[in-house]
Amino acid sequence: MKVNFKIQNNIIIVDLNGELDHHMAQLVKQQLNAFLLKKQAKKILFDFKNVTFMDSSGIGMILGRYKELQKINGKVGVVNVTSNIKRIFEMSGLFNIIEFFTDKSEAIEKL
Amino acid sequence: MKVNFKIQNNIIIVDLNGELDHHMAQLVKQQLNAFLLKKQAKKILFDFKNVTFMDSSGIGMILGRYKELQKINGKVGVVNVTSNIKRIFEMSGLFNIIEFFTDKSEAIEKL
Amino acid sequence: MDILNEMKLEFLSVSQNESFARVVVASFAAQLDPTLEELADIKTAVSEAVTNSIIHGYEDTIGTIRISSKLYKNKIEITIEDYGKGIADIEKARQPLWTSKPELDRSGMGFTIMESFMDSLEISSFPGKGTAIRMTKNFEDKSSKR
Amino acid sequence: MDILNEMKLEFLSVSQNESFARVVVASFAAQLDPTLEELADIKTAVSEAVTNSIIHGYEDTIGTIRISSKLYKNKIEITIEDYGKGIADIEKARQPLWTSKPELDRSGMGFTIMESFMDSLEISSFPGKGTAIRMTKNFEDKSSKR
Ligand SMILES: Nc1ncnc2c1ncn2[C@@H]1O[C@H](COP(=O)(O)OP(=O)(O)O)[C@@H](O)[C@H]1O
Ligand SMILES: Nc1ncnc2c1ncn2[C@@H]1O[C@H](COP(=O)(O)OP(=O)(O)O)[C@@H](O)[C@H]1O
Repeated sequence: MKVNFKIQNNIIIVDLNGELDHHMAQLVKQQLNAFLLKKQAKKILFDFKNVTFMDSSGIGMILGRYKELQKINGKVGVVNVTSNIKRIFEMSGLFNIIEFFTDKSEAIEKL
Repeated sequence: MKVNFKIQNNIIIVDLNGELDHHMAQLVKQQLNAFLLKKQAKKILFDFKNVTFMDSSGIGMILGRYKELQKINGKVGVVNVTSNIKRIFEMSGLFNIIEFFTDKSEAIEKL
Repeated sequence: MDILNEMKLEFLSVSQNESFARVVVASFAAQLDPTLEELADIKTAVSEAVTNSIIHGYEDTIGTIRISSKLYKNKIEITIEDYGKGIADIEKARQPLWTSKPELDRSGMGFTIMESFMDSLEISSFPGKGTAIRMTKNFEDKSSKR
Repeated sequence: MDILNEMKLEFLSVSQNESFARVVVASFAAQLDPTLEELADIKTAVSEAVTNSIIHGYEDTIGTIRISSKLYKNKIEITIEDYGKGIADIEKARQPLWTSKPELDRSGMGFTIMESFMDSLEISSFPGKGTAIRMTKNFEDKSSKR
């Protein structure tokens, strides 16, 4: 999995690529935390467009970022989630606490 | 692997698809022999365009058909062989006894 | 029921083997010609169980994980074992959102996902000895389709 | 040299497992980030050895094939074992174009291909006990490239 970060509209956009399992979730977390420290942004948008696999480690990683950002009144959003991965989001109740978008530009505007 | 047979210019054209290992070589051999019995053709052209893998079982299968057709004065040809598979053909000396073509219509004309 | 095929895999509890384990089981299961969704379900369940052995079973040590799988007509059986810490309270561990390691960003959804993506799930575990997860999944019967 | 990763696989000697074995070893080897050609070489060598165990080792019976593999920095070691017939004359078996089963369309090129696609090949075999093939391949060192 490759991860790319971009800042737009004060939002860190995390472009995930490949399979988001525990191995990759750890790498994403490390890189993201380092990036957060430098950039001081309060919002993160995870783009799932190119994610081909996710298990509960992905849920944990996103939930972890949500909890950290909550402390500083920040927000976490997710965009472009496809069917199989959607089921996992649904099962774990993440839809209730995190903002979901279907369109990236809408997400960047509204998050 | 999928195999398709076609007759053109009195040549049985064997369109190989996928990985030509021992498992698949056996299937190809069976189907080809049944087809040969019905059609009474004396020439076989193996099209390797869509073959993604071959090991020595592929060599054995082609050599086997060559030997059978030799008995009835027939011929075996091969077309569209790509680099990795080419090495295996070269190592086993098949280039010396079987006709190789780079172009399919040329093969159908000249075999 | 007759066993059509059988395999066993053994590997180290390092996180780069999570994707390796998924590929191995998925490519074995592929012999039954499952749908893409069935394959995705199996990959996810295997990933959960293997990750648990790495994180919870062996914690910061490196141990051996064993996977064995059997194929039947339209059915796969998968067993994933470690020889690590074990689970003291299996009832509690199965509950959605319960995790012993929230500090490691665990969501506590692993067993819930395995249960809902597979058709059966059995957990046997002995503290100090290790954990074995046995799961089965039934595939759609293609022979009845037109 | 330090072992970076290690796995063992066990499966039945049926021909549909030839492609399964290739996928498993290739996806394990992928952790060393080999070139496509290096991967193709490994797949071919594994395919030859596994096919030999199925055809020559177990002939018309079904037995167990074991593969084990270790990853080192820029190097893979692969061992493929069966507990079948064994090879009486290893020297002869290694010769190009020599086969004991020409009637089964064997070309006698298996060992020649393993030898030329891998960097080392050791055969140990005992008639009636079985055969073990140990192969290694060195990968191009990417760290020295710019
Ligand atoms: N292989 C294992 N060895 C030891 N403990 C385990 C194992 N698998 C699961 N557990 C325990 O069960 C709990 C619940 O597991 P799970 O539902 O997968 O959630 P999570 O992995 O997110 O914690 C874990 O937090 C852990 O305490
Ligand atoms: N695993 C094995 N068990 C028993 N005999 C074997 C085994 N592998 C190879 N052999 C013997 O060595 C010979 C040469 O093998 P190889 O070069 O792979 O050619 P081929 O498989 O085409 O016969 C075989 O014909 C067989 O007699």
